[in-house]
Amino acid sequence: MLDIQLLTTPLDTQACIQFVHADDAGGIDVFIGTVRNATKGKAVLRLDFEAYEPMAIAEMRKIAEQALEKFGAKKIALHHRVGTLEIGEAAVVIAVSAPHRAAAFDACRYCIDTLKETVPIWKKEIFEDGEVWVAAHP
Amino acid sequence: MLDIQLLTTPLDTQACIQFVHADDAGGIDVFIGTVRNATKGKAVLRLDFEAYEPMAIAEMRKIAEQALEKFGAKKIALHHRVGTLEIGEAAVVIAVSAPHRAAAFDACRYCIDTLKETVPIWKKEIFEDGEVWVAAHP
Amino acid sequence: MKISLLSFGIAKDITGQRFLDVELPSPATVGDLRSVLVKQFPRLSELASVRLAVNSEYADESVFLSENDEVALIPPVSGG
Amino acid sequence: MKISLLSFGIAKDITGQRFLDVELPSPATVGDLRSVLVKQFPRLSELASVRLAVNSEYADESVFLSENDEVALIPPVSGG
Repeated sequence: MLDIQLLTTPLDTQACIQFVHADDAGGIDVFIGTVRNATKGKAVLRLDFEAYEPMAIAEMRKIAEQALEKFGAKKIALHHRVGTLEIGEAAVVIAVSAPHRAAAFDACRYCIDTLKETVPIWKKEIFEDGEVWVAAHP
Repeated sequence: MLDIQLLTTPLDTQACIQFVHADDAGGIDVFIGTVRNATKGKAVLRLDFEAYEPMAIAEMRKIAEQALEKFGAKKIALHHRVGTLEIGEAAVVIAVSAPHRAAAFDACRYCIDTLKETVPIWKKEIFEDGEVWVAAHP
Repeated sequence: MKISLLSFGIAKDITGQRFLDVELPSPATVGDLRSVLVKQFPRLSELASVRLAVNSEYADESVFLSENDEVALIPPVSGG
Repeated sequence: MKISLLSFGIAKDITGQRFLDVELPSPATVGDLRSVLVKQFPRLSELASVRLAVNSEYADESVFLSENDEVALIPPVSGG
Protein backbone atom coordinates (compact mmCIF):
# COMPACT_ATOMS: atom_id res chain seq x y z
CA MET A 1 0.00 0.00 0.00
CA LEU A 2 1.69 3.13 -1.24
CA ASP A 3 0.93 6.84 -1.25
CA ILE A 4 3.43 8.59 -3.55
CA GLN A 5 3.08 12.32 -4.14
CA LEU A 6 4.97 15.24 -5.58
CA LEU A 7 3.41 18.43 -4.23
CA THR A 8 3.77 22.17 -4.59
CA THR A 9 2.06 22.80 -1.25
CA PRO A 10 3.34 22.26 2.33
CA LEU A 11 3.69 18.58 3.22
CA ASP A 12 1.30 17.06 5.75
CA THR A 13 3.26 14.75 8.07
CA GLN A 14 0.15 13.76 9.98
CA ALA A 15 -1.59 12.61 6.79
CA CYS A 16 1.44 10.45 5.93
CA ILE A 17 1.40 8.86 9.39
CA GLN A 18 -2.34 8.25 9.19
CA PHE A 19 -1.96 6.62 5.79
CA VAL A 20 0.56 4.05 7.03
CA HIS A 21 -1.21 3.33 10.31
CA ALA A 22 -2.34 -0.28 10.51
CA ASP A 23 -3.68 -2.39 13.36
CA ASP A 24 -1.28 -5.20 12.49
CA ALA A 25 1.78 -2.93 12.41
CA GLY A 26 3.66 -2.33 15.65
CA GLY A 27 6.14 0.28 14.48
CA ILE A 28 6.02 3.41 12.33
CA ASP A 29 9.17 5.27 11.35
CA VAL A 30 8.93 8.72 9.83
CA PHE A 31 11.68 10.76 8.22
CA ILE A 32 11.24 14.49 7.63
CA GLY A 33 13.86 16.33 5.61
CA THR A 34 13.76 20.05 6.35
CA VAL A 35 15.47 23.06 4.83
CA ARG A 36 18.54 24.04 6.86
CA ASN A 37 19.45 27.66 7.41
CA ALA A 38 23.08 27.15 6.38
CA THR A 39 25.39 25.05 4.19
CA LYS A 40 29.04 24.77 5.14
CA GLY A 41 28.64 27.74 7.44
CA LYS A 42 27.06 29.97 4.77
CA ALA A 43 23.54 31.32 5.39
CA VAL A 44 20.89 29.93 3.04
CA LEU A 45 17.92 32.20 2.29
CA ARG A 46 15.66 29.58 0.68
CA LEU A 47 15.68 26.59 -1.66
CA ASP A 48 14.19 26.03 -5.10
CA PHE A 49 13.32 22.43 -5.99
CA GLU A 50 12.55 21.26 -9.49
CA ALA A 51 11.63 17.76 -10.65
CA TYR A 52 11.26 15.76 -13.82
CA GLU A 53 7.79 15.02 -12.57
CA PRO A 54 6.57 11.80 -14.26
CA MET A 55 9.96 10.16 -13.84
CA ALA A 56 10.35 11.40 -10.24
CA ILE A 57 7.02 9.86 -9.31
CA ALA A 58 7.90 6.62 -11.12
CA GLU A 59 11.28 6.40 -9.33
CA MET A 60 9.74 7.19 -5.94
CA ARG A 61 7.22 4.42 -6.53
CA LYS A 62 9.97 1.95 -7.48
CA ILE A 63 11.89 2.76 -4.31
CA ALA A 64 8.84 2.33 -2.10
CA GLU A 65 7.92 -0.96 -3.79
CA GLN A 66 11.47 -2.22 -3.23
CA ALA A 67 11.29 -1.17 0.42
CA LEU A 68 8.02 -3.04 0.95
CA GLU A 69 9.54 -6.14 -0.57
CA LYS A 70 13.07 -6.02 0.89
CA PHE A 71 12.05 -5.24 4.47
CA GLY A 72 8.52 -6.61 4.73
CA ALA A 73 7.11 -3.16 5.43
CA LYS A 74 3.29 -2.81 5.39
CA LYS A 75 2.60 0.66 4.01
CA ILE A 76 4.69 3.59 2.83
CA ALA A 77 3.82 7.24 2.27
CA LEU A 78 6.44 9.18 0.34
CA HIS A 79 5.72 12.86 -0.32
CA HIS A 80 8.20 15.26 -1.87
CA ARG A 81 7.71 18.95 -2.36
CA VAL A 82 8.80 21.07 -5.32
CA GLY A 83 8.96 24.82 -5.86
CA THR A 84 10.33 27.41 -3.45
CA LEU A 85 10.83 26.35 0.19
CA GLU A 86 11.61 28.59 3.13
CA ILE A 87 13.99 27.69 5.98
CA GLY A 88 12.49 25.03 8.25
CA GLU A 89 9.92 23.76 5.75
CA ALA A 90 9.78 20.06 4.93
CA ALA A 91 11.10 19.00 1.52
CA VAL A 92 10.34 15.32 2.01
CA VAL A 93 8.27 13.18 4.36
CA ILE A 94 8.57 9.39 4.40
CA ALA A 95 6.40 7.29 6.71
CA VAL A 96 6.72 3.51 6.91
CA SER A 97 4.78 1.00 8.97
CA ALA A 98 5.97 -2.53 9.63
CA PRO A 99 5.13 -5.38 11.99
CA HIS A 100 8.36 -4.70 13.94
CA ARG A 101 10.47 -1.64 14.44
CA ALA A 102 13.69 -2.80 12.77
CA ALA A 103 11.89 -3.20 9.46
CA ALA A 104 10.27 0.23 9.77
CA PHE A 105 13.62 1.94 10.43
CA ASP A 106 15.46 0.01 7.72
CA ALA A 107 12.78 0.56 5.09
CA CYS A 108 12.50 4.30 5.86
CA ARG A 109 16.24 4.76 5.68
CA TYR A 110 16.41 2.79 2.45
CA CYS A 111 13.79 5.10 0.94
CA ILE A 112 15.54 8.37 1.78
CA ASP A 113 19.03 7.07 0.95
CA THR A 114 17.91 5.74 -2.44
CA LEU A 115 15.74 8.77 -3.19
CA LYS A 116 18.80 10.96 -2.83
CA GLU A 117 20.66 8.84 -5.39
CA THR A 118 18.10 8.16 -8.07
CA VAL A 119 15.02 10.40 -8.00
CA PRO A 120 15.25 13.21 -10.58
CA ILE A 121 14.74 16.16 -8.27
CA TRP A 122 17.14 19.09 -8.04
CA LYS A 123 17.72 21.59 -5.29
CA LYS A 124 19.14 25.07 -5.76
CA GLU A 125 20.41 26.91 -2.69
CA ILE A 126 19.77 30.63 -2.76
CA PHE A 127 22.33 32.70 -0.85
CA GLU A 128 22.58 36.43 -0.22
CA ASP A 129 25.16 36.68 -3.01
CA GLY A 130 24.18 34.01 -5.51
CA GLU A 131 22.77 30.52 -6.03
CA VAL A 132 24.13 27.02 -6.46
CA TRP A 133 22.68 23.75 -7.76
CA VAL A 134 23.51 21.32 -4.96
CA ALA A 135 25.97 18.50 -5.75
CA ALA A 136 26.22 19.47 -9.45
CA HIS A 137 30.01 19.65 -9.53
CA PRO A 138 32.61 17.19 -8.21
CA MET B 1 17.13 20.10 24.51
CA LEU B 2 14.90 17.37 25.80
CA ASP B 3 11.17 16.87 26.29
CA ILE B 4 10.63 13.72 28.37
CA GLN B 5 7.10 12.78 29.38
CA LEU B 6 5.14 9.89 30.83
CA LEU B 7 1.47 10.47 30.05
CA THR B 8 -1.88 8.88 30.76
CA THR B 9 -3.48 10.65 27.78
CA PRO B 10 -3.11 9.99 24.02
CA LEU B 11 0.33 10.94 22.70
CA ASP B 12 0.67 13.95 20.41
CA THR B 13 3.11 13.09 17.60
CA GLN B 14 2.80 16.54 16.07
CA ALA B 15 3.82 18.21 19.35
CA CYS B 16 6.91 15.96 19.52
CA ILE B 17 7.89 16.89 15.96
CA GLN B 18 7.33 20.58 16.64
CA PHE B 19 9.48 20.38 19.76
CA VAL B 20 12.50 18.97 17.90
CA HIS B 21 12.15 21.21 14.87
CA ALA B 22 15.18 23.49 14.46
CA ASP B 23 16.34 25.73 11.63
CA ASP B 24 19.85 24.31 11.85
CA ALA B 25 18.66 20.67 11.70
CA GLY B 26 18.20 19.06 8.30
CA GLY B 27 16.70 15.75 9.39
CA ILE B 28 14.03 14.61 11.82
CA ASP B 29 13.38 10.95 12.53
CA VAL B 30 10.28 9.89 14.41
CA PHE B 31 9.44 6.48 15.81
CA ILE B 32 5.89 5.62 16.84
CA GLY B 33 5.26 2.34 18.64
CA THR B 34 1.62 1.32 18.33
CA VAL B 35 -0.47 -1.42 19.90
CA ARG B 36 -0.73 -4.41 17.54
CA ASN B 37 -3.94 -6.38 17.24
CA ALA B 38 -2.19 -9.74 17.67
CA THR B 39 0.81 -11.45 19.28
CA LYS B 40 2.07 -14.69 17.76
CA GLY B 41 -1.20 -15.06 15.88
CA LYS B 42 -3.39 -14.56 18.96
CA ALA B 43 -5.83 -11.64 19.01
CA VAL B 44 -5.01 -8.91 21.55
CA LEU B 45 -7.94 -6.93 22.95
CA ARG B 46 -5.96 -4.13 24.59
CA LEU B 47 -2.80 -3.43 26.58
CA ASP B 48 -2.23 -2.22 30.12
CA PHE B 49 1.01 -0.33 30.76
CA GLU B 50 2.38 0.41 34.19
CA ALA B 51 5.55 2.30 35.11
CA TYR B 52 7.78 2.96 38.08
CA GLU B 53 7.22 6.59 37.30
CA PRO B 54 10.11 8.59 38.80
CA MET B 55 12.64 5.97 37.71
CA ALA B 56 11.08 5.60 34.25
CA ILE B 57 11.37 9.32 33.64
CA ALA B 58 14.95 9.37 34.96
CA GLU B 59 15.93 6.44 32.71
CA MET B 60 14.22 8.00 29.68
CA ARG B 61 16.14 11.21 30.32
CA LYS B 62 19.46 9.32 30.61
CA ILE B 63 18.84 7.58 27.29
CA ALA B 64 17.97 10.83 25.52
CA GLU B 65 21.05 12.57 26.97
CA GLN B 66 23.23 9.70 25.79
CA ALA B 67 21.66 9.91 22.32
CA LEU B 68 22.33 13.65 22.07
CA GLU B 69 25.94 13.08 23.03
CA LYS B 70 26.70 9.87 21.10
CA PHE B 71 25.15 10.94 17.80
CA GLY B 72 25.30 14.73 17.91
CA ALA B 73 21.51 15.01 17.78
CA LYS B 74 20.03 18.48 18.39
CA LYS B 75 16.75 17.84 20.22
CA ILE B 76 14.80 14.81 21.39
CA ALA B 77 11.19 14.41 22.45
CA LEU B 78 10.44 11.10 24.19
CA HIS B 79 6.86 10.52 25.30
CA HIS B 80 5.59 7.24 26.72
CA ARG B 81 2.03 6.46 27.64
CA VAL B 82 0.81 4.43 30.62
CA GLY B 83 -2.60 3.00 31.52
CA THR B 84 -4.96 1.14 29.19
CA LEU B 85 -4.33 1.39 25.45
CA GLU B 86 -6.61 0.25 22.68
CA ILE B 87 -5.43 -1.40 19.44
CA GLY B 88 -3.73 1.10 17.16
CA GLU B 89 -2.98 3.66 19.86
CA ALA B 90 0.58 4.92 20.29
CA ALA B 91 2.48 3.66 23.35
CA VAL B 92 5.64 5.61 22.60
CA VAL B 93 6.67 8.50 20.36
CA ILE B 94 10.32 9.45 19.89
CA ALA B 95 11.29 12.42 17.71
CA VAL B 96 14.92 13.36 17.06
CA SER B 97 16.38 16.21 15.06
CA ALA B 98 19.98 16.32 13.87
CA PRO B 99 22.05 18.27 11.38
CA HIS B 100 22.14 15.22 9.08
CA ARG B 101 19.84 12.29 8.61
CA ALA B 102 22.16 9.46 9.65
CA ALA B 103 22.47 10.95 13.14
CA ALA B 104 18.69 11.39 13.40
CA PHE B 105 18.03 7.75 12.45
CA ASP B 106 20.79 6.37 14.66
CA ALA B 107 19.82 8.43 17.70
CA CYS B 108 16.13 7.57 17.37
CA ARG B 109 16.86 3.88 17.06
CA TYR B 110 19.23 4.01 20.00
CA CYS B 111 16.47 5.58 22.10
CA ILE B 112 13.82 2.96 21.35
CA ASP B 113 16.24 0.01 21.54
CA THR B 114 17.62 1.15 24.89
CA LEU B 115 14.21 2.12 26.27
CA LYS B 116 13.04 -1.43 25.69
CA GLU B 117 15.97 -2.76 27.71
CA THR B 118 16.20 -0.41 30.66
CA VAL B 119 13.14 1.76 31.25
CA PRO B 120 10.94 0.36 34.06
CA ILE B 121 7.66 0.13 32.14
CA TRP B 122 5.63 -3.05 31.88
CA LYS B 123 3.06 -4.12 29.34
CA LYS B 124 0.31 -6.62 29.97
CA GLU B 125 -1.48 -8.10 26.95
CA ILE B 126 -5.19 -8.70 27.48
CA PHE B 127 -6.62 -11.59 25.45
CA GLU B 128 -10.14 -12.95 25.18
CA ASP B 129 -9.18 -15.76 27.57
CA GLY B 130 -6.59 -14.24 29.89
CA GLU B 131 -3.70 -11.84 30.25
CA VAL B 132 0.09 -12.02 30.11
CA TRP B 133 2.91 -9.74 31.28
CA VAL B 134 5.04 -9.44 28.15
CA ALA B 135 8.57 -10.92 28.29
CA ALA B 136 8.28 -11.86 31.97
CA HIS B 137 9.25 -15.49 31.50
CA PRO B 138 12.18 -16.99 29.58
CA MET C 1 16.71 -2.25 59.50
CA LYS C 2 13.60 -1.57 57.49
CA ILE C 3 13.55 -1.36 53.68
CA SER C 4 10.56 -0.17 51.66
CA LEU C 5 9.97 -2.56 48.79
CA LEU C 6 8.03 -1.62 45.66
CA SER C 7 6.86 -4.30 43.23
CA PHE C 8 5.83 -3.83 39.60
CA GLY C 9 4.37 -5.86 36.75
CA ILE C 10 4.47 -9.58 37.33
CA ALA C 11 6.58 -9.04 40.45
CA LYS C 12 3.60 -7.32 42.04
CA ASP C 13 1.41 -10.29 41.12
CA ILE C 14 3.98 -12.54 42.85
CA THR C 15 4.51 -10.49 46.04
CA GLY C 16 0.80 -9.71 46.13
CA GLN C 17 1.25 -6.05 46.95
CA ARG C 18 2.69 -2.84 45.53
CA PHE C 19 4.26 -1.70 48.87
CA LEU C 20 5.91 -4.02 51.35
CA ASP C 21 8.19 -3.35 54.33
CA VAL C 22 11.08 -5.81 54.64
CA GLU C 23 13.12 -6.27 57.86
CA LEU C 24 16.80 -7.05 57.26
CA PRO C 25 19.73 -7.62 59.65
CA SER C 26 22.15 -4.68 59.27
CA PRO C 27 24.47 -4.40 57.36
CA ALA C 28 22.82 -5.86 54.26
CA THR C 29 23.55 -5.64 50.55
CA VAL C 30 21.24 -5.74 47.57
CA GLY C 31 22.34 -9.36 47.13
CA ASP C 32 21.27 -10.17 50.70
CA LEU C 33 17.87 -8.63 50.06
CA ARG C 34 17.53 -10.62 46.85
CA SER C 35 18.19 -13.87 48.76
CA VAL C 36 15.53 -13.01 51.34
CA LEU C 37 12.99 -12.12 48.64
CA VAL C 38 13.60 -15.20 46.51
CA LYS C 39 13.21 -17.39 49.62
CA GLN C 40 9.97 -15.64 50.56
CA PHE C 41 8.63 -15.53 46.96
CA PRO C 42 10.11 -18.51 45.09
CA ARG C 43 8.20 -17.68 41.87
CA LEU C 44 10.51 -14.66 41.42
CA SER C 45 13.22 -17.10 40.31
CA GLU C 46 11.03 -18.29 37.44
CA LEU C 47 11.23 -14.87 35.78
CA ALA C 48 13.57 -14.16 32.85
CA SER C 49 15.30 -11.59 35.08
CA VAL C 50 14.76 -9.60 38.24
CA ARG C 51 16.78 -6.45 38.75
CA LEU C 52 16.73 -4.36 41.90
CA ALA C 53 16.70 -0.58 41.90
CA VAL C 54 17.67 1.44 44.98
CA ASN C 55 16.18 4.92 45.17
CA SER C 56 15.27 4.84 41.47
CA GLU C 57 18.66 3.61 40.19
CA TYR C 58 19.61 0.11 39.10
CA ALA C 59 21.90 -1.31 41.81
CA ASP C 60 24.59 -4.02 41.80
CA GLU C 61 24.36 -6.91 44.23
CA SER C 62 27.28 -5.51 46.27
CA VAL C 63 25.63 -2.18 47.11
CA PHE C 64 24.91 -1.71 50.84
CA LEU C 65 21.40 -0.78 51.80
CA SER C 66 20.48 1.93 54.30
CA GLU C 67 17.49 2.23 56.60
CA ASN C 68 14.50 3.60 54.67
CA ASP C 69 15.99 3.04 51.21
CA GLU C 70 13.30 2.55 48.60
CA VAL C 71 14.03 -0.66 46.73
CA ALA C 72 12.08 -1.69 43.64
CA LEU C 73 11.70 -5.17 42.20
CA ILE C 74 12.13 -4.77 38.44
CA PRO C 75 10.96 -7.80 36.45
CA PRO C 76 11.75 -7.89 32.68
CA VAL C 77 10.73 -4.51 31.29
CA SER C 78 8.50 -4.32 28.21
CA GLY C 79 7.89 -0.68 27.42
CA GLY C 80 7.78 0.83 23.94
CA MET D 1 15.72 11.20 -36.69
CA LYS D 2 14.44 13.71 -34.20
CA ILE D 3 14.79 13.30 -30.43
CA SER D 4 13.04 15.53 -27.87
CA LEU D 5 15.53 16.57 -25.23
CA LEU D 6 14.51 17.77 -21.79
CA SER D 7 17.04 19.49 -19.52
CA PHE D 8 16.81 19.94 -15.74
CA GLY D 9 18.70 21.67 -12.95
CA ILE D 10 22.12 22.84 -13.93
CA ALA D 11 21.81 20.98 -17.27
CA LYS D 12 19.05 23.39 -18.20
CA ASP D 13 21.30 26.32 -17.31
CA ILE D 14 23.94 24.82 -19.61
CA THR D 15 21.70 23.99 -22.60
CA GLY D 16 19.83 27.25 -22.08
CA GLN D 17 16.40 25.70 -22.57
CA ARG D 18 14.03 23.16 -21.05
CA PHE D 19 12.96 21.65 -24.42
CA LEU D 20 15.28 21.10 -27.34
CA ASP D 21 14.93 19.06 -30.51
CA VAL D 22 18.07 17.17 -31.51
CA GLU D 23 18.67 15.72 -34.99
CA LEU D 24 20.61 12.44 -35.03
CA PRO D 25 21.67 10.11 -37.86
CA SER D 26 19.73 6.85 -37.52
CA PRO D 27 20.45 4.36 -35.93
CA ALA D 28 21.76 6.11 -32.82
CA THR D 29 22.34 4.97 -29.26
CA VAL D 30 22.16 6.87 -26.00
CA GLY D 31 25.96 6.95 -26.11
CA ASP D 32 25.88 8.60 -29.54
CA LEU D 33 23.47 11.23 -28.27
CA ARG D 34 25.71 11.88 -25.27
CA SER D 35 28.69 12.51 -27.61
CA VAL D 36 26.68 14.99 -29.66
CA LEU D 37 25.47 16.81 -26.55
CA VAL D 38 28.87 17.01 -24.88
CA LYS D 39 30.36 18.40 -28.10
CA GLN D 40 27.58 20.98 -28.38
CA PHE D 41 27.58 21.85 -24.62
CA PRO D 42 31.12 21.21 -23.32
CA ARG D 43 30.23 22.42 -19.81
CA LEU D 44 28.17 19.22 -19.37
CA SER D 45 31.46 17.35 -18.93
CA GLU D 46 32.33 19.50 -15.91
CA LEU D 47 29.41 18.03 -13.94
CA ALA D 48 29.88 15.31 -11.32
CA SER D 49 27.68 13.07 -13.49
CA VAL D 50 25.18 13.27 -16.33
CA ARG D 51 22.75 10.40 -16.76
CA LEU D 52 20.33 10.08 -19.63
CA ALA D 53 16.76 8.90 -19.24
CA VAL D 54 14.72 7.64 -22.18
CA ASN D 55 10.96 7.94 -21.80
CA SER D 56 11.30 8.45 -18.03
CA GLU D 57 13.68 5.51 -17.39
CA TYR D 58 17.44 5.66 -16.83
CA ALA D 59 19.05 4.24 -19.98
CA ASP D 60 22.42 2.59 -20.63
CA GLU D 61 24.73 3.98 -23.30
CA SER D 62 23.99 1.01 -25.55
CA VAL D 63 20.23 1.56 -25.79
CA PHE D 64 19.03 2.45 -29.31
CA LEU D 65 16.93 5.56 -29.65
CA SER D 66 13.74 5.79 -31.68
CA GLU D 67 12.20 8.74 -33.47
CA ASN D 68 10.25 10.88 -31.00
CA ASP D 69 11.77 9.33 -27.89
CA GLU D 70 11.79 11.77 -24.99
CA VAL D 71 15.31 11.92 -23.61
CA ALA D 72 16.13 13.78 -20.40
CA LEU D 73 19.49 15.11 -19.30
CA ILE D 74 19.81 14.20 -15.62
CA PRO D 75 22.59 16.08 -13.80
CA PRO D 76 23.46 14.98 -10.22
CA VAL D 77 20.17 14.69 -8.34
CA SER D 78 19.76 16.42 -4.97
CA GLY D 79 16.25 15.75 -3.71
CA GLY D 80 15.31 15.01 -0.12
